[in-house]
Amino acid sequence: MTVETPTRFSPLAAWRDELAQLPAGLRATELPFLTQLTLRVRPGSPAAAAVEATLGITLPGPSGSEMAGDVKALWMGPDEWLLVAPEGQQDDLAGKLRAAIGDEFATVTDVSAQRTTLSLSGDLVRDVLAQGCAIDLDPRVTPVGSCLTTVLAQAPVTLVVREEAASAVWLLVRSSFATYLATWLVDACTEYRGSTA
Amino acid sequence: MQLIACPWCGQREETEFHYGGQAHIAYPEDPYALDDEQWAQYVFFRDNPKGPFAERWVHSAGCRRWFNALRDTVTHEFLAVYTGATPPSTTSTAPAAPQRKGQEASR
Amino acid sequence: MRPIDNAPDAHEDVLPDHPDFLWRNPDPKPSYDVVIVGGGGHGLATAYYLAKNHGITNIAVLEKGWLAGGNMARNTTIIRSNYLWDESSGIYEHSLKLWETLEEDLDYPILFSQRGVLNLAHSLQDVRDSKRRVYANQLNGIDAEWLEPEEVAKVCPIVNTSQDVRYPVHGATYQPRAGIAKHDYVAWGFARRADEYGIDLIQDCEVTGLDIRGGRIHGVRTTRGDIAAGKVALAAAGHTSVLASMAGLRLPLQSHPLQALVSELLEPVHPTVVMSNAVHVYVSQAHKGELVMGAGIDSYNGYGQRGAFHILERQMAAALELFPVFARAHMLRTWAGIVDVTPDASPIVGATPVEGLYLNCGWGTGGFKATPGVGWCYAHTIATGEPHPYNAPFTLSRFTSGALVDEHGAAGVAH
Amino acid sequence: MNAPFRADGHGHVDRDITLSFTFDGTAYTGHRGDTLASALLASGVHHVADSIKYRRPRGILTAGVEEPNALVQIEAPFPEPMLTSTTVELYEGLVARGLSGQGRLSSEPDSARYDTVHAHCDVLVVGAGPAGLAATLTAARSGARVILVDELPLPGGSLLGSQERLDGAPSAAWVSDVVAELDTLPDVRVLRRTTAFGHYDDGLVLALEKRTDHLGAAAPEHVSRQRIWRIRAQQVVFATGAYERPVAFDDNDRPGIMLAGSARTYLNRFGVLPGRRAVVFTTNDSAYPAALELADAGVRIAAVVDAREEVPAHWRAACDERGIDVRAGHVVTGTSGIERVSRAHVAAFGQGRPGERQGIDCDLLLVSGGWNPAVALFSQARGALRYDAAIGAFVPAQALACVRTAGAAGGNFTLAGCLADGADAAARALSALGRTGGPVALPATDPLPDAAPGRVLWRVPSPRDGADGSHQFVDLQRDALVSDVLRATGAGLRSVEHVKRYTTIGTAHDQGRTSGVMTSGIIAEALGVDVADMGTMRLRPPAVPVPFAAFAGRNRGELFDPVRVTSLHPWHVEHGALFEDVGQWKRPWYYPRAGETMDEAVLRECRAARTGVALMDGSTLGKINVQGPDAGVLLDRLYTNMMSTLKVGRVRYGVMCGVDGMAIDDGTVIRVAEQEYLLTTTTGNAARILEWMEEWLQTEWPDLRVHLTSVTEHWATIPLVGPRSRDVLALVAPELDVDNEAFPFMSWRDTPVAGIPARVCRISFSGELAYEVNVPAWDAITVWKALIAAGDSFGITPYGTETMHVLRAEKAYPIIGQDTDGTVTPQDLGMSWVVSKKKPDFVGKRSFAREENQRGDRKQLVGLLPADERTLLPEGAQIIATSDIPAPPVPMLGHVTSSYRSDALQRTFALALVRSGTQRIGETLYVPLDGQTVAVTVTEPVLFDKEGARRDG
Repeated sequence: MTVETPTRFSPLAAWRDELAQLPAGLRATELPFLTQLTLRVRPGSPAAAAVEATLGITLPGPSGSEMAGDVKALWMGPDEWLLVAPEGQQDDLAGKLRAAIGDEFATVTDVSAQRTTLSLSGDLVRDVLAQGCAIDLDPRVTPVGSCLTTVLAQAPVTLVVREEAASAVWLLVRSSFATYLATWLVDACTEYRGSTA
Repeated sequence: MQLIACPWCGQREETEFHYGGQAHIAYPEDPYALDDEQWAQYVFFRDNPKGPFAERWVHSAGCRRWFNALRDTVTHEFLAVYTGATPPSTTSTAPAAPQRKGQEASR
Repeated sequence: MRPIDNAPDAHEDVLPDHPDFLWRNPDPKPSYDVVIVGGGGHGLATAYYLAKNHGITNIAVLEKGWLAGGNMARNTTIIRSNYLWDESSGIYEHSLKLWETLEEDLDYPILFSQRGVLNLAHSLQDVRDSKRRVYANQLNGIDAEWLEPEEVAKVCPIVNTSQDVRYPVHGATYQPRAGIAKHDYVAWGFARRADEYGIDLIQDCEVTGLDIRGGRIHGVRTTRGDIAAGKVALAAAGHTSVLASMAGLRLPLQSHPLQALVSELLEPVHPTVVMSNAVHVYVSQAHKGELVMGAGIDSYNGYGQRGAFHILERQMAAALELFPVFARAHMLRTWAGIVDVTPDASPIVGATPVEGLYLNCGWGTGGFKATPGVGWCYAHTIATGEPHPYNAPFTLSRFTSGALVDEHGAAGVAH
Repeated sequence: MNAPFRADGHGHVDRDITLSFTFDGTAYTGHRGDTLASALLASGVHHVADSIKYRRPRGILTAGVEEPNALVQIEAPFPEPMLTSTTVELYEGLVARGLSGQGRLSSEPDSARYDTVHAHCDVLVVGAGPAGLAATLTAARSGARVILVDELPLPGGSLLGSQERLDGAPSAAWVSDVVAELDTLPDVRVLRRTTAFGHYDDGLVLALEKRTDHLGAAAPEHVSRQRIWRIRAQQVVFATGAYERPVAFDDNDRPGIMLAGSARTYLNRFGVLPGRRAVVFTTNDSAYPAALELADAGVRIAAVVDAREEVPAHWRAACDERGIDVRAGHVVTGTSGIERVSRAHVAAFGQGRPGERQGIDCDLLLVSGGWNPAVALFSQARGALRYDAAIGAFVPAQALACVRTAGAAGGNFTLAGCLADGADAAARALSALGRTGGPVALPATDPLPDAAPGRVLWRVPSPRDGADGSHQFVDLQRDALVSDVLRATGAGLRSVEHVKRYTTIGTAHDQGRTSGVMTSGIIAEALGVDVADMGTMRLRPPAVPVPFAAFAGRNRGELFDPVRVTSLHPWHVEHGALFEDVGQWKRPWYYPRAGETMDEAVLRECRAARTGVALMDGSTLGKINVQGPDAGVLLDRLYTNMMSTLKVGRVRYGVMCGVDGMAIDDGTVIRVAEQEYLLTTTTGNAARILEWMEEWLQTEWPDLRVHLTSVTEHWATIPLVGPRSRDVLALVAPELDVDNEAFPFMSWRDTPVAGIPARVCRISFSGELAYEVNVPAWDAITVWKALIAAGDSFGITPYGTETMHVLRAEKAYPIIGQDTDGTVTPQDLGMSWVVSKKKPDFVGKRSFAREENQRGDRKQLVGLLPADERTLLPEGAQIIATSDIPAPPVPMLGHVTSSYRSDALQRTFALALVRSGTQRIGETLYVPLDGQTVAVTVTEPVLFDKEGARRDG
C-alpha cells in the first residue's frame, strides 16, 4: 500500500487565487503554518522574566503587540499572549520556554493549527474592515502595534495593526471560520469592483 | 447597543460580552449544611433590582476574562466596572478600565 | 367626494370601533376586599373573573401608569397552547378554550383570529423536540400536527422552504386553533366588564409599600394614599421583583427587555403565524395589514423598556432568510417590554409566605396568550385560598423540591 | 406633458435634466432635484390618493418626512410599499401610484445589495440646515473628528426653502462656502441623503443612507442600494429642525390644503407654484414670508387670515404693498371643493366662537398653526421634554451630557438664532470633550423685527350646529377626527397613549408628526387640563421607516450565519457526503452511494464499522487543554467522577452537571502529563463548556493554578472503528505496538501516523475495537487519505453522524441534548458508576439530594424493542401504559429519545426516558401513533454486545 508524502493544507489554501484578485487597494494573503503558542504567565512573575529573557523581548501590555523580532508576541489577555514564530518552530520554542519556566506556574500550549493568519494591506483595508468591525481604527485611537481580539462580521478574530491607519493588518482567525471570513471579505469588496462582481 | 469597558481591553461593543447575572454570589462553604430551601436560594434565586445592580460580565470575544460591573438596570448605564470583591462607591461613574492609547472616555 | 358621515367601505385595514364608554376613573376608596397590583391583562382578567366566577366585586385594580400600558401593549399577541409538559399545556389550553368564547363573553370585538401557528424546525434536534411536543400535545387533547416542509409551504407559501439555505426548514409543528388577537381590545374588554361590576380601575397609582403585620398583608401604600385590603394580588409582570421585595420576598425572577416591531400596512401576504426559535423570529400579519414581529430577548437585566439595536439587526436578517419577500417592507416602530423570566421558563402562580398576599409572575414571553386562563385560575386561588388545579404545579416551592416545569424548548424564545 | 406650475427663476432643481415618470398610469416629466411630490405639483397634480377609511381625496400637505397624506407605492424599477412622495427623489423611469392603505410587496426577490458600516467621531451633527452647518463648522475647525448627516441631497436644510439672505447674498453662497471648507478637512465626513433614525445607548446613532435610489434603473449593481451607518459619537448635536403644525377645521383634508412653510419650500427649493390663488390661514408670523414670497412669484394671495387679534405692523405693511387682504382675528372654519379645495370659509373669531362665515375662492389653502421642534431622536436619547405654552409645543427640557439640540429642534425659530445656537451647541459639545473651538464668524442675517407671539390654536370650533368635529381631521393618514378624540375622552380615557390606541392617531408611518401635539391639545381642552400635564405621544425608533433589508445588510444567504467547517470538509464534499447542521458546523451526515437511500447508506456504514473498518471526521468535538499544578483539583470539582487519579497515558470518560444536578455535557479526559489534561466536549457545547469552566475558575476558585486553552481547531480527530481497525492502524503507524496489552483500552500513545506526529487514543463510542487519531488540523487530509489507502483492502468506509448515532445507541451511550433535555441526571441515564461516591463535593452533587431527585419514579433511560421488528418508532413519540388510548389528557410515561434501524440487531430499536424505567424492564408498554398503539418491550438500554467483548477486537 502507498502512503502519500505528507502535504499540509492550510485553511485558506483553496482561496489563494480568489484572494489574489481583490480590487486594487486591498491585498490579502494567507500566512499559513505559522508557529503559534499560547503563553499563560503572570506579568512580572519570575516565570514572565524567564520567558522574556529567553525570547529577548518584553511581553506587551494590554491591547499591544511586539512584532519586531522573529518571535512575535500578541497580547491576548492579562496573563495571556500568543507567540507567533516562523513555520515549524513549535517544539523547539515550547521546549525552550518550558525549560526557562522550570517549576514556576506558567504554561505553554501549541495552538499552531488553531488559527490561520491573513495579512491585509492597502488603502482599502480600513474601509473594508469598517463594514464588519466596530473597532475605531483611527491611528489616534488604535495606533500601530495594537492587538485587539474582537469580532469581524460574525467571526472571532485577533486584529494586529501593522502600519499607520490600518493600511496593513494581520487577521488571525480560527481555522473553522476562515472560509466564512474569506467569503465575507470577497463579498465586502464587491463595493469597490467598479462593476458587478 | 451598549459600550462596555472591559477592565483589560477598554470600551467594546456589548456583543463581545456575555452576561453572568448577579455578582458576588459565592458557592456555599458547605452545601450539605444547607437545607433544600437554602440550597435552592443559591441555585435559583437572584436579586432583580430596578436601579444599580452588581453583576458579572465576561469579555467572551476578547480577553475571555470575567469582571464585575455596577450597572443601572433602568438607564443601562455602567456606573462602575471592577474586578474586586466589592463595587466602588456608586457615585463613581469612571470605569475602572484602563483606556487604550488615545481612547477617550465615552461618558 | 364621499361624505364622511357614511359608513366606510369594508376594508380589512379598518378596525372595528371601540364602544362609547369604557370605564369610570374613580378615586381610590380607603379599603377593598381585594387589591390587585397591576392593571395589565392579567390584573384586569383576574378582577373580571373574581367578580364573574366568585361574586367578589369590592376590588381595586391599581395601575402605576395607564391601563394595559405595559407588556399588554407591547407583545406580539400570539395565542397558542402547544407547550410540552402536561402542567403547561393544561393552563394554556384552558386559556385557549376561554379565548374561543371570549369575544361573546366580553361582548367586545377582540379580533381573535384562529389562523394557526407554525413552529419551524431547522435542525435534526429541532425535529425531535418538535415531534415530541406534538405527540405530547395530541395525548393532552391539543390540536397539534407535524408538517413536512412541503406542507409548511402550503400553510404559509411565503416561507422559504428551499433546502439549500443556511438553516433549511426541516418541518414544523402546527396548531390550527392557535392565532392572534388585538391586545388593546382584549384588555379594554376585560376592563370595561370589570368596571361594569363596580370594580375600581385606578390609574396613575403606584404602589410604594405593602402593609404587612404579623405575617399578614393589611393593605398597600400608594402614590394616591394608603389602601387597606383583605387580600393583595400581584400581577405586575416585569416589576414583580420590585413589589415582592417590599414584602421581603426574593423571587427566582430576572427581568429582561424583549423587543418587538411593526411594519407599515401591507396587502395580505402572511396568512398564519410563524415562529422559529432557532433563528429567533416570530411574525404574523395583523388585522390592519402590518407585520408584527418579536425579536430575541436582551441577555441582561433591564427595566428600561429599551432593547439593543443588534438584536433588531439579527432579527431582520433572520426574517429575510425565512421570508425573502419582506425585503422592502419597512420597520415603522420598535419598542420593548420587560419580561420576567424564571429559571425553568414557567410561571409562578399562587400563595406566598405572607398570608393574603398572592403572586402571579414569571410568564416570560407567554403572558398574553395566558391572559384569560391565568385570570381564571388566579381569581380562583385568591377567592378560595386554594390553587386551581391548572396553576397548582406552578408553585414557588418547586424550586426547592426541584420539580421544575422546564419549558425552554417551547417557550417561543430561547432564553 | 409640460409643467405649467414651474416658477421661473426659482429653485435648485436642474432644469437641464428632464426626467420622465409615470404616476397612476399617466406620464409626466420633472427635473433632477425634484421629489415625486414637487414634480406632481409642477404638473398641477394635487390629488395623490384617497384616504384609508373614508376614501376622501387627499393631496400633498407637506414637503418632507412629516407628510401624512401623499403616500405612494413604487412599482418600477422595483416594487416598494408606502413611501412618502415628498421624500422620493425623482428619477428617470419611476413608476408609482397613489396609495390608500395597504402597500404591496414584490413577490420577486430583491436583488439589491444593502450594507452596514461602522463610523466613529467626536461630534456628530444631524441636520445640515443653518444650525447644523454652524455647529459642524465650529466643531470641525477645532480639529475634532466630525460627521454631518443630512437627509437631503443638497445641504442647507430650511435655507433651501426660504429667500432669507446671509451676508446680503442668497444663503446658498454661504452654504456652499461652508461645505467647501468641510470638504477640505480630513477629519470631517459629510453624508448626504442620510437620515439619522435611531439613538441607542452610549452615543450609537443609526443613520440610513440612500445611495442609489435616485439613480433608478441606472443604479450600479455592485454598489449597495442603502447603507446603515452605525455611528459611535462621543457628542451628538441634533439640528433636526421643526415640523409645521396644522390647525383642525371642517374639511381640512382636501387636496390643495398645504402647510404654509411647505408651500414656501416648493417655491424656493423646487421652483414650483402649488397653486394660482391662495388663502393663507395662520396663527403666527411664520406664514407671512411664505405669503409674500409666493405673491412675488405670481401666486394671487386672496387673503391672509390671522387668528390673532393683532397683526404685526411690518407684516401688514408688506401685505398692503402687495394688495394682500389681511384679516386679523379671523379663522378658516371650513372648505368647499370636490377633487381639490375651491373655497375657504372665513369667519371672525371673537370669543373663541366663529362668527358669520364668508367664502373666499382659492385653489390653495395654506395653513400654519405654529411649529413643533423635531425632538424624536433627542427623546430617544432619553432627553426630557417640556411643554412650552408660548409656542404650543414640546421642547427639550435641557441638554444631556452627550446629547444636545440646536436651532429649531430646540425651539429657536429665527435664522440668526439658529446660526448662533448651532455654533453654541458645538462649542458646548467640544468643551464636554475637553476641547476648545475658536469662535466661528457667523454670517449676518437680514434685519427682522422681533417675532410677535403666536396664538396657540388646536382647532377651530365647527360653525355647524351641534357639530362635534366629525369633519375635522387630526390624523389624515389614519382618517382620525376631532370627534374620535372626543369620543375617546368621553369613553373615560385620560391618557394620550389610550386615546392614541382608541383613535389610532399617530400609529401610521409618520408617527403623528403633524397630529401628535394637536391631539394632546385637543384632549387637554376636552378634559380641562394643562397640555403640559397631558404630555405627548412617545416617538419610537426608527424615526423614519427603514426597509427590513437595510437592517439585514450583508448578513444574508451564506453570510447569514458563519458556516464552520473542518479541514477535511473538501474531501467530504468531493465524496458526496450530505451534511448535518450542528450549531454552526457542517458535519457529514452520511455518504450515500449512487442510488442508495439514507437507510441503505446508514446500514452499510454501520455494517462496515461492526464487521470491518470505518472512519469518520470527529474534528468538531470541543477540545480543552487543562494545565497547571491544580488541574486535577479543578476537574474533580467539575466532573461527577474522579479525574485526579487518572494515570498519565490513560483516558477516562466523564460527565459534567449543572449546579441543579442535571447533566450538561460529557466526553473523554486524557492525562497528557502530571500537570496537563486534554478533555473533549460535545460539538455543540465546546464554547459553552470552556466558558463554564473559566467561570468557575476565575470567579469561584481564582486560587487554583490552572490554565484553560481551547485547542478544538488545532487538533483534527479521526475515529477509526471496527474489528479491522487495529490492522489498518498498524499499517500507518509502524512505530506503534498495537497489541492489546501494549496499547490497552482507554489509553493513548504519541506516535507517527502516516509520517505525521499524532496522538492516538484507544477509546470507543461504538463498542467496537476503535482508535481516535489526533493530528494538527492542517495534516488531517494526509492522515485521512493514508488511512483510507491502508484500509482499502479491508473495505474501509467513511461514515457520518447518523451511523455514529446508531452505533452508540446500540451500546446505549447517550447523546447529551438528544437523550437528555436538561432534566436528566447521570443516575437517570443509568450512569451512577460515573458519579463519585468518594468525592466530598462536585458541581451538582448537592442537588441530587433534593426531594425531586429522590423520588423512585424518575424517568430513566431504557431500551425499547417494538413488537414488530420492522417498526421504526418516531423519535419524540410518547409512551403510555395501555394498548388503547384513553380520553385526553392521557397519562404519559415518557418519550422516545433515539430510534434507529440496526444492522447488527437486524431489527429496529429505540432508547427512551421512561418513568420508573429500570423497574419496568421486561414490561410491555405502548406508543400511540396515528390513533393506534405500537406495543414495545422495555429492555436494558444496552442492546448490543452487553458483555463488552468486542472493544478489544
